[in-house]
This record gives sequence, structure tokens and C-alpha cells, in this order.
Amino acid sequence: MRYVYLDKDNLGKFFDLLKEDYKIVGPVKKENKFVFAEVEDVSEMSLEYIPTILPPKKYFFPQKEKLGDFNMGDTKMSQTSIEMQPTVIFGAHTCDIDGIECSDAVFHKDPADPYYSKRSKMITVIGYECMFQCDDCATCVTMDTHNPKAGYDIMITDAKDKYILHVNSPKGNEIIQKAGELLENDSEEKIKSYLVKLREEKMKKFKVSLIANYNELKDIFDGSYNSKIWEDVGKRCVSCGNCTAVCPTCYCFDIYDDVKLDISGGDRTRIWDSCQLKPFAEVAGGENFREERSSRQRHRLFRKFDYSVNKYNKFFCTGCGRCTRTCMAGISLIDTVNDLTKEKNNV
Amino acid sequence: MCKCNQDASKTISVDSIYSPMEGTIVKTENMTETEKFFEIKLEEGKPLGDIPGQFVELSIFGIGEAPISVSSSPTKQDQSTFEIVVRNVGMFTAALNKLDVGDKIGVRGPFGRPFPIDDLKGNDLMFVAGGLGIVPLRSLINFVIDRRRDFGAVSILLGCKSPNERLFVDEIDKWSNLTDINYACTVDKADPDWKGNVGVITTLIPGVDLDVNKTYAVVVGPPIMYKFVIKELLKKGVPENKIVLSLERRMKCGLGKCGHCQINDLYVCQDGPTFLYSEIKGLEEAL
Amino acid sequence: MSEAKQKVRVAFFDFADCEGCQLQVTYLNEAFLGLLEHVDIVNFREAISEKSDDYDIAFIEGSITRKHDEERIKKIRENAKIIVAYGACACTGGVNGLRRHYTDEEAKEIVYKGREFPLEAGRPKPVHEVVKVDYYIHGCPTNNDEFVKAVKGILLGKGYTPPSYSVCVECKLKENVCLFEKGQTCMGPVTRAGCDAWCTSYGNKCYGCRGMLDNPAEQGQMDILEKNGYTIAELKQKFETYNMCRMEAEKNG
Amino acid sequence: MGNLSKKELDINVEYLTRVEGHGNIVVNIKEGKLEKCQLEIIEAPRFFEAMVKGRSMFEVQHITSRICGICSTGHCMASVKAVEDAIGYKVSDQTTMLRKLILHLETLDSHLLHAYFLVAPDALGVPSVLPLVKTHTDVVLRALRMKKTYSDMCDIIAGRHTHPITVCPRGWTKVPNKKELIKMKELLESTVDDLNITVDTFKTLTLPSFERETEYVALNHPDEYAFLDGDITTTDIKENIKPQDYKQIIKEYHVAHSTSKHSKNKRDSYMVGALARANINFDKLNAPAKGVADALGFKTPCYNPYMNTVAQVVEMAHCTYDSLDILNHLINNGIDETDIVTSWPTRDELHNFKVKAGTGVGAVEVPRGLLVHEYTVDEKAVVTNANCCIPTNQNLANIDLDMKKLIPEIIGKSKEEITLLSEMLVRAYDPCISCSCHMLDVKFV
Ligand SMILES: Cc1cc2nc3c(=O)[nH]c(=O)nc-3n(C[C@H](O)[C@H](O)[C@H](O)COP(=O)(O)OP(=O)(O)OC[C@H]3O[C@@H](n4cnc5c(N)ncnc54)[C@H](O)[C@@H]3O)c2cc1C
Ligand code: SF4
Ligand code: SF4
Ligand code: SF4
Repeated sequence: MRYVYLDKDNLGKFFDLLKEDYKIVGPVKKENKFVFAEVEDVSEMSLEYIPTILPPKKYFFPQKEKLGDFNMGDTKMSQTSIEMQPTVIFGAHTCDIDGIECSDAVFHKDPADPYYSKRSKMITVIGYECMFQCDDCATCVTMDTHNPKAGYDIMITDAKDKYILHVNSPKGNEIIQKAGELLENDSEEKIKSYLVKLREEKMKKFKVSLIANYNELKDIFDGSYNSKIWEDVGKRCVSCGNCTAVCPTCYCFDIYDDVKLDISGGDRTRIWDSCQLKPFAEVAGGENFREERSSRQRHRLFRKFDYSVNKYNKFFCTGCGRCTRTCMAGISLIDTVNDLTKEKNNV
Repeated sequence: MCKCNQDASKTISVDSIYSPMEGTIVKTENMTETEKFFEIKLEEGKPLGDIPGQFVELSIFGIGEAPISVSSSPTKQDQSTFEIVVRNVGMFTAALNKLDVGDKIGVRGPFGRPFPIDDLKGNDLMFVAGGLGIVPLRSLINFVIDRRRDFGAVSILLGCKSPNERLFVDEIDKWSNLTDINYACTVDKADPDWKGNVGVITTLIPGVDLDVNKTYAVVVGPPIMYKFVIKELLKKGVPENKIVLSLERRMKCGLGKCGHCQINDLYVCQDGPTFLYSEIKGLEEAL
Repeated sequence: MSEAKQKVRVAFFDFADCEGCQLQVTYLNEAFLGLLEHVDIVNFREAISEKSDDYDIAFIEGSITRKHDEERIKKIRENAKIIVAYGACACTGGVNGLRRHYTDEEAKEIVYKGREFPLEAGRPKPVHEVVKVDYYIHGCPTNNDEFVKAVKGILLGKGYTPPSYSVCVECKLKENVCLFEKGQTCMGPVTRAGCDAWCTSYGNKCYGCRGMLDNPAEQGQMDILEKNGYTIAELKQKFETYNMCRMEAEKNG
Repeated sequence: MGNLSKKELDINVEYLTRVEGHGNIVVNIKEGKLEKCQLEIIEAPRFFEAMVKGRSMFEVQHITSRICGICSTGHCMASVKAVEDAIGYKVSDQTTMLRKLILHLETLDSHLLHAYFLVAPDALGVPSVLPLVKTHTDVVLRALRMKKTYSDMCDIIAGRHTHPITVCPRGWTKVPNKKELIKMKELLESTVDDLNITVDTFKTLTLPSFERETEYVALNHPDEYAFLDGDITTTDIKENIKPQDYKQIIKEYHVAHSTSKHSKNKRDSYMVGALARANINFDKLNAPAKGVADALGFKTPCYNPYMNTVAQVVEMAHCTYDSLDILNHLINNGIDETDIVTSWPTRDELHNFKVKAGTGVGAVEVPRGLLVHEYTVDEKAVVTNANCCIPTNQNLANIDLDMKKLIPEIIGKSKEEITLLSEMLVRAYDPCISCSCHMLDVKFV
């Protein structure tokens, strides 16, 4: 929509301005990692960070979310609502913004999930462009998520002496209007070409770690269903569910009823679930369609690189590298995909 | 645990797709030791609006929800109710089996892709039901009987573990007496009073006379049955895209979100539960 | 559901234990009074003097150690419709299992050093090694959130099954930094969840108090240890803290 | 032995209720002769000594905490102090302050439980707290409310009250941040009114009048009412004994009617606990606690064991206000959130982690009295020997002697009354039988 400059010294003021209207969550250091958490002051954030333990998905689709209250014996929910404040997600990486677009695809798809929709209406995404690659686990270049494209309200790019703000939605525009005094205008052409230059420079610092390129990925997966590689992965997997918990595009959930101790009523709640856990695909009679760890791991990656393309016309891997980073068994998405690629190329 | 950081959030009401409608149980019948029949009426006698092959999510607050097939046909006389049969296998189904006439139950749905009725029209039909499979199939069979002229020759093959596990005995008796229906039944294990066939259901298939050019086979049963029945049908020459199945998976939402019912890239709750064999043939996780 | 409300009679019994799990019940606060609308507590020696042999649900805390304790628990099994093993001591033997490192003779020798021992030493056992157990509420101590969930489940007739997955699942949802990444060991990957990653969320490691997973990935676990520079013997020792009874049972087939 | 006239009496309270652990009271009078009069301890022995032998010193507090759920924080404290003493480790001031705080919380919780759930029903003439739910709803709600508040505070600082998570040798695995400290302060302040009402309630209760002078043993500290730190002293010796020399005072022995050890010093028995502490350290109580003592007519020296409960209420005031001081200090001076340790040495630390083999002792005042843990560790940080002196064990001989004096004094009363008074006597000591049977280190004398 439009581009403006923000003086680096004015970031604090810009933040304080936002704080007047929004709860702000941003990347905060936690031991040697980062998490998205509520911040009161711009100094609490670490804008140069490796992807947070959990992605910002948790604000759209919380780990545990009440679907509604009920009274025992009734058949209708007595109340269905969410509790939320207008929130700014500050400093989201481009990969995580892609992740949000993936969950949008799932939850907005007809029939749209009303909880997700209401939450996403309350959220404003202010991105922060990565000017260098966070670490070796990331595959954002291959997944084409390393540059801002869409899905945010405002994108902040570090242009050395100042920030470039790309305003990408009416919501973002409102904020920019309010912050008028803090900002500096210039011709759109000029800023755009500056950005192009910055991105060319930045690419030198990014590494491509997947052998296959974007266009080959789907084919590689299409032919790999019966690969032996899954068995090897399955042997090492311990089903801790970490990879699915941290993934910005995993969306499976379970629903259960929680009853008050006096048994007068309770609430129906959904909670993140994981296709890596054994009971996930079990049905009556004890049959389990993904009993083996190998088939569960395969299912996970197929959901990222194959099924999602069929269903949502989109890769459901943002290249954030979280699953590789978090796996205790050292199962690396990069290694697995590269092994599959090599296997395919050898044949 | 510490709840220090609670913020001042707004309450925003949500028009929930997870909110059930109210159903009232108007009739029940214990069919076997573990299976119970229920007839349910929605508020103001509103028809459910289902097509054979679809299912509903039934809900009892405090216990949970479960997907259950609609067993009645929308063509049945009293359109203000629908029928289901529930096998007591666990937490929810046990609680449901304790309910009786007059009790209320939550209903969401109908969900899922129905049997491809338009494609079936004008064709010969062979129904193959194993065990509880007769429950969803019954809706289609009754539909076909009620619209008999729209369809060609009909045969019904039933299989059961033992005679006392048969469901809808009286109703099926009536079907078997219909002159325009070819009927056969078998049990895995007979008891002394049983005079019919003994053996697995696949043994009935070779005996059926069918025109493979205009026959659809509709098969519903436990996972293990599919493998063998399909093999037999293919042997007989029934094309893969004319074998119709209904699959069952764990389900939480029924809306294509929760991921539980996923078979490769198919969601049983939306892409199914009914599938053509040709659609799922290559999918290892399907059968 | 329609018939008049009949209160469920609940009894608490304790064997060799620290009574810490019973103590958790007193932290329920007013929710506890809500519970009393639905249950009659007829036995709870730590807190009340009333006693009765007529009860529906018996919560068993503690490990079974001596002959007469075995008889007592068998009697309880006869009286109760439902037996709930409650807390690590009852569910897995808990820390009491560490005693099994030694034969009775050795244990006596360590403690009495050659002197005569006048009483029965007893051998700690989880409850299910003596009588059938209907439900388990794991933990040392039990977590009230889970306890409440289980009690409600049992009262509603749907029972309670603890999660079958590992503590890691809950730990990740809480966004804790993994202990392995910080150079520490943790029993989380092989321990049954349900505590909401209690210890790891408070900076400690998981000690495995909720017992081992039913279906641990042995090869994968070994790899992880090796990768982090630990030996199986080290892990085994750590796991013994709460799982000695099970490990012994597996060793003996 | 008093006037037993020609009386036959046979009291056998099996499975004494509303005490922690399993015990029987047996009183037997034949032809006017007091044949038996004792508290029998029948709890299953658990052999903790064997359980910690061979385990790392970094987990002894985790294991010994399981001696008793009610006293778990106390056992943790004694364990970590003993281990630190063994390897000569000095913890930070902040760590000490937080340890005092959590120990206070345990004392508050435990005293409250004792006063409301275990003693009050006797005073109100009901068998348990359950009937009080109907008749004295406000009292029960107050007790539950206070308990929940103490427990919520423990949750913040230690993850939970029973078997605290964050307490470990060398310090804390996690410390509360400022927000949480403020929350704790608010929580504690919210109990002050209830505490005042509790004092009022206790003003109206009359406890049996009975006296027997005995030796009182407790920790003693130059600057404070000793809980976490101090040397051991007694009303008989009046000098300070280093915790490491605890065996000079605590001489343990075994008797046939108990699966627990008994203890004595020079006399046949001594007493530990709130009453002993108050008798020794009364002048170091803070002003509000002294005010409560005044209001309840509690004066030292006090030789009535039933008054132990009153001493506990006085201590509740002391702990509440001392905790508020600690919280204020931490809030005003800032808490160092990086002052944390790992529960075990990390893999990297482990390689150059040097442990000097040795023996260490930790002595702590826990709700029921003086608790001492002693461990010997080898250079691999493995425990090779352990000993724990439990307050209840130290009181057992004193309870027996009290009973022997009490029974003849009340022999004229009905059997029911005698039974009740002896049960009340045992309960007054707030015995913790789980603790007392942690192990059976029997020394035959
Ligand atoms: C489309 C569809 C139609 C169905 N129609 C019927 C029907 O007409 N009649 C009928 O009795 N049952 C039907 N079922 C199966 C029924 O949904 C399950 O038996 C029920 O959900 C089990 O719930 P529970 O709480 O009683 O069992 P639980 O206590 O949850 O579990 C008991 C066993 O059932 C398995 N299970 C749990 N949820 C499901 C599930 N959604 N599907 C299959 N297995 C599950 C568990 O793995 C376990 O082995 C249908 C299922 C689907 C998906
Ligand atoms: S699959 Fe791994 S790399 Fe891809 S989006 Fe999920 S967590 Fe990130
Ligand atoms: S399981 Fe733990 S808390 Fe519970 S009684 Fe046993 S030792 Fe105590
Ligand atoms: S984290 Fe581990 S040791 Fe702690 S409560 Fe949970 S299962 Fe038990």
C-alpha cells in the first residue's frame, strides 16, 4: 500500500503509541531461546532472534481454548465466547507470517472456524524482516519465505540507519496515520528500489540447505511414500510430539469436556493434539492406521509438502527450522528431505 | 499454579459451529447386548436434512462427542425424526447407551459426503454389510426400496459374527421377502438354531449373478472386511470406480479441522465417509 | 440421570507412604465443598475420625509392604466397587521401590548392621501387584488438576485414563527450554504426561514420578542419551527413583 | 503412681485418627495397677536409609522429602543444608531469605492444619471437621481459605507445597520475579484478618490443664527466632551445641512397642516443637506474635503440653509478619532472577565438579520441632551413609511419660473422657508418624 521511513530512535515512541491501543506481544529472550510474550517496553524485546519456541500461532489458536460453557443435562452451550484484547504481534518473522497464512487457509476454509476468525480480527501483525539467516536449521530460502510478501499489516525492514515500514493493510494504515509525526515520507519508487538493493545484499548472507528447489519438492514427496528413509526416521523418533507442538502450520486438536467439581456444568475445550502420538489415529476395536512411528513421521512431512498442496494449494512448511531445532533425537527436516531428494535422483 | 499475569481481556461472543442442536430421544430399543437403537427428534420436529451415508456428531455435556451414522432414510414416513444405532465401546457410547426416551442429546450435523445416489440411479446395486456396517447401509437400502423404480436389480449380502449379533432382524426379514431383492446372509459362527449360511461374507459373493457393466457394489463393514470383499469384487469384474465404501476414523470436529480423521490427503469427515474404491485405492492408510 | 441423587461413598486408605497425596486434597479449597455435594467421605484417617466399611470408591495411597498390609488391601478390594491407586507409591511403588535394591536381608543389614531386627521388613509393591486396580492417578505428589479431572470422570462414569504420551508434550506447550539443550538430563521423554510438566516448568528436571510410558522408543531413547553423552547405566539409575518396581518386574519377565 | 483405687480400664485406640501416620494408644489398668500406657507406633517402616544409600547427593532432598508430605519442605531444608555442609558450600543471602520464606509457609500451613482440622474438632466435641461443614461453615471456609492461600504462595515460590520443586542443594532452580513477589505479599496480607479471627477463636477454647515439667530442646540463634539456622540448645544445658554435635543431645534408642526410634538427653525424655521453641526463644518473637501470646494468655515457661497448639498459633503470627518483612525486603531491594542453580551439575560442570568426601549435618526447626539430617558423601557425590532425627521420634518418650502422669490424674473420669483426653494429648504434640518411621535405626539399650 505505501512505504515510509521510521527513524531508529523513534522505535520506542512508535511502540508506546501502539501500546495505547493494543496489548503488544513480541520476541523475548528466555534462557538461551526466545518466546513470544507480552511486552511493556520496547527494550524487553529482542528483535534479532532465532524463531521462538512456539510460533505466534498461539495467539490465533491457543494451546487450550474454551469452545463454550455448558450446564450439565443441557444440550446447548450456555455461552460461547473468547476472551481477548486487541493485540499487536510485534516483530514476527516472514516465515511465521507464512505460517499464519497456512493456519488461515485451514481455519478460514468453509466452514470457517469462528474462534479463529474472531481472534484473527483482533490481531495486527507487524513483521520484522530477517536480514540474516537465523541458523542452519532454517530452510526459508527454499520455501521462499525469507522475503516479505503478504500476510502482514506492517513490515519493518532494517535499512541500516533507519527502518523502512511497508504498510500493507487498512489496519496497518490506521496505525501509520496515528504515528504520522514519527515517520518520514519519500517516493515509493525510491524506497522500493532501496529495498531491492537491501534484499540483494541480504541474500549473500542466506544459505540454501535443501538440495531440491521449490518446484521439485512436491514431486519428490509424491514418489517417496514407500521409501526406506521413513523407517530410519521412525527408528529414531521417540514420539515426544515436540516437532508438531512447535510447528507454525500444525493445527490438529482434540476436544474434551471439563466439568466443575460440583458437577453442575463445565466447559468444552480444545487443546493442541499431535499426529505423532500413538492414539491419534486409533479407532474402535484397537485398529490404528498409523501405528508405527515411521508412518507417523511420514504423515507429518507429507502434510507439509504434499497433502497440503493438494488440499490448500500451498506448502505447509515455512522453513522456520523449528522442528529440526527442537527434535531431541536429532531428526532433521533438512536431512530427511535431502535424503529423499538424493534417493529420487539416483533412481 | 500461579495466575498472576491475567490481563484485562474483552469477552467477545462467538456464534459457534461447535454448538449442538437439541435432540430428544423418542424411541429406544436394545438390539443386542452392546447395540442400542435410538430415534431422535430435533427441536420443533425440524428434519435433519441428511442424505444416506451422512453422519451426525452426538454430544452429551460432561462426557463428550462422537460421530454416529444416520441409519434411517430421509424417505421414511416421519421426517421429523432420524434413527441411529450405537455400539457400546467406550466412554461416550456407554453414556449414550444409558439414555432413554425423553432424554435430551446434542446433535451437530449432518456431516460428510453421502453415498453417490445420482450415480447409483439406473444401476444394479449390490449391498455388502458386515457387522455394524448394516447401520449406515440401512439408510441407503431403505432409500432404494422407497424409490425402487429409480434403480435396477438389488442384492443384499449380510455378514455377522454370530446369529444373535444380527441387527434389524425383523426389518431385514421383510427385505428378504421382497421379490425384487436378492438376499443372502451368513454368520461366522452358527448356534444350534441357525439354519442359514456359515462362513465369512466373501463366500456369498461368487454366488451373486451380476452384470458388471451396470453394477455398483456398496460395501460397509469393519476395516478387515474391506480387504477381502474388495478382492472378491474385483475378481468378479466390478470396476474400481463402482465399488463404494464407507470408512470410519476417529473424529473430533466433523468440520475438516482437527486432523484426526485424515487418510493421506483425504478427510473422512468431509471427503468421506463414503468413498469410491478408486479414490482410495493407492492410499496405504485407507484400508 | 433422572433418579434421585445418591451420594457416592468414598474412602481414603494409606499404606507405606508420606501422605502427601492425601494432603493435596486439603488444598482443593471451596471446590472441595462442591465435591461434598456428590460424595460422602466415609474414611479419611488423616483428617477425620469417622470409619466405615461401606464404600463405593477406595482411593489407595502408598505401597503395600507387609503381610498384614496385603490382607488389608485385599479386604478393601472386596468392599470397594472401584479401587483407585493414588500417587506414585501406589501406582508404581514410587520412591519406596528403591528399597528393592536390596534383598530383605541386605536392607536389614544396612540399617541394623548385624543387630537383630524384631519386625517384618516387608517388600514394597505397587497396589496392582497385590489386587486389581481400576484407575490410576499418577504423580508424587498427585497433581490436583489431574486428581479433580479423574474424580469427576469416575463420578460421571466415564472413568479416567492418564495420557499415554510423554511429559515433553506438555513441556513444549509451556514453552520451556529443553533441559537436554541446557546440558542436563531429564526423564521427561520417557515419562507419562499429565502433570503439565510440573517440575520442568519450575526449573528442575523431570524425575519420572508418573511412571514410564507404556511404549517407549527404546532405540531412539538410547540415541538421545548417547548424543548427549550419557550412559545407559546413568539413565537407569535416574529412572530407578520412581520405577524400580517396574524395572525389576521387567527384568524378571 | 497416683490414686488408681480399685479400677479396671482397658483403652485401645486402634489407628488413632487425625494424626499423620499410624499409631495406637494403649492404656491398660489391672486391679488398680497401670500396666500399660503408651503410644504404639505401627506404621510400616520404609527404610529411607537404605533408599538414599548409593544415590547422588543432588537428589537426597528429593528422596527424603518423601519421608513425609506434610513436613516435606522441612526435610528438603535439612537435606540441602546437610549436603552443602558436607561439601562446604555457602549459599547466597537471597537463597537464605527465600528458604526462610518457604519454611515459614510450611509452618503456617502445618500449624493451621493442626489447629483447625486436628485439634478444633476435639474442642468442639465432634469427631472431625466434616460435621463442622454444616455447623461451623465459616470456620471451615476460613481454614480452607487460609490453607489455599499458603499453598498458592508455595506454588509461586516452589511450584507446589508438597515436595517443593525449586528447592535444591546450592540454591533455587527458579526464583519468583517482582510481580510474583508482589502477588505473594498480597496473598499473605489477605490472611491477616483470618489470622486475627483465628486468635479470637482460640481465646474461646479451653484446653485441659495438665502440667509436667520436662527438658525442652530447640535451635537457638543470636538474632532471630530460630527456624532455618542456629545451634542446638536445651532448657537444661543452656549452652549452644553445634548442629554437627547433635548426638551430644539427641540420644536415640529403640523400644519394643514402636516401629519408631525414641530419644532422650540426660533425663528420660525431652520435648521439641512449638512449645519448646517458645519456651527457649520467646524473647525473639516479633511484636505481633508477642501480642498474640498475650491475648491468648500464653506465658513461658509453660509446662502444659496441651498448650503446644497455642504456641503454634503464636508462631503463626510470627511467621506471617516475618514473611511479610522478607517479601518487603525482596520487593524493595529487587530480586536477582539470575541467582538460580541447576538441580544437578550440568554435563559440562560434572567433568570438573570436585566433591570433597565428608560428612555434613543440617539442623532445622520444622513445625513439629528440631529436625536433623546427616549425610556422608564420597568424592563422587554419592551418599554412603545417612541419619535423620525426626521431631516426632524425639517426642515419643515424652508423650509416654506425659501419659503415665496424666492417666492417674484423670482416672476418676469415664472411659470415654479418659480416651478423649489421651487422644488429645497425643494430638497436641502434632505427631507425624510417617516421619517417625522413616527408618528403623534401632539401637538396643
Ligand atoms: C463416520 C462415522 C460413523 C460412525 N457411526 C457409528 C454408528 O453408527 N454407530 C456406532 O456405534 N459407532 C459409530 N461410529 C464409531 C463411533 O464414533 C465410536 O465408536 C465412538 O466415537 C467411540 O467413542 P467412545 O467415547 O465411546 O469410545 P472411547 O472411550 O473414546 O474409545 C473406545 C475405542 O473407540 C476408539 N474410538 C474413539 N473415537 C473414535 C471414533 N471417532 N471413531 C472410531 N473409533 C473411535 C478408541 O480408539 C477406542 O479404541 C462411527 C464413526 C465414524 C467416524
Ligand atoms: S515442518 Fe519444521 S521447518 Fe517446516 S514449518 Fe513446521 S516446524 Fe518449521
Ligand atoms: S506418591 Fe509421593 S507424595 Fe504421594 S504418598 Fe507417595 S511419597 Fe508421598
Ligand atoms: S515433571 Fe516429571 S517428576 Fe515432575 S511431576 Fe511431572 S512427571 Fe513427576
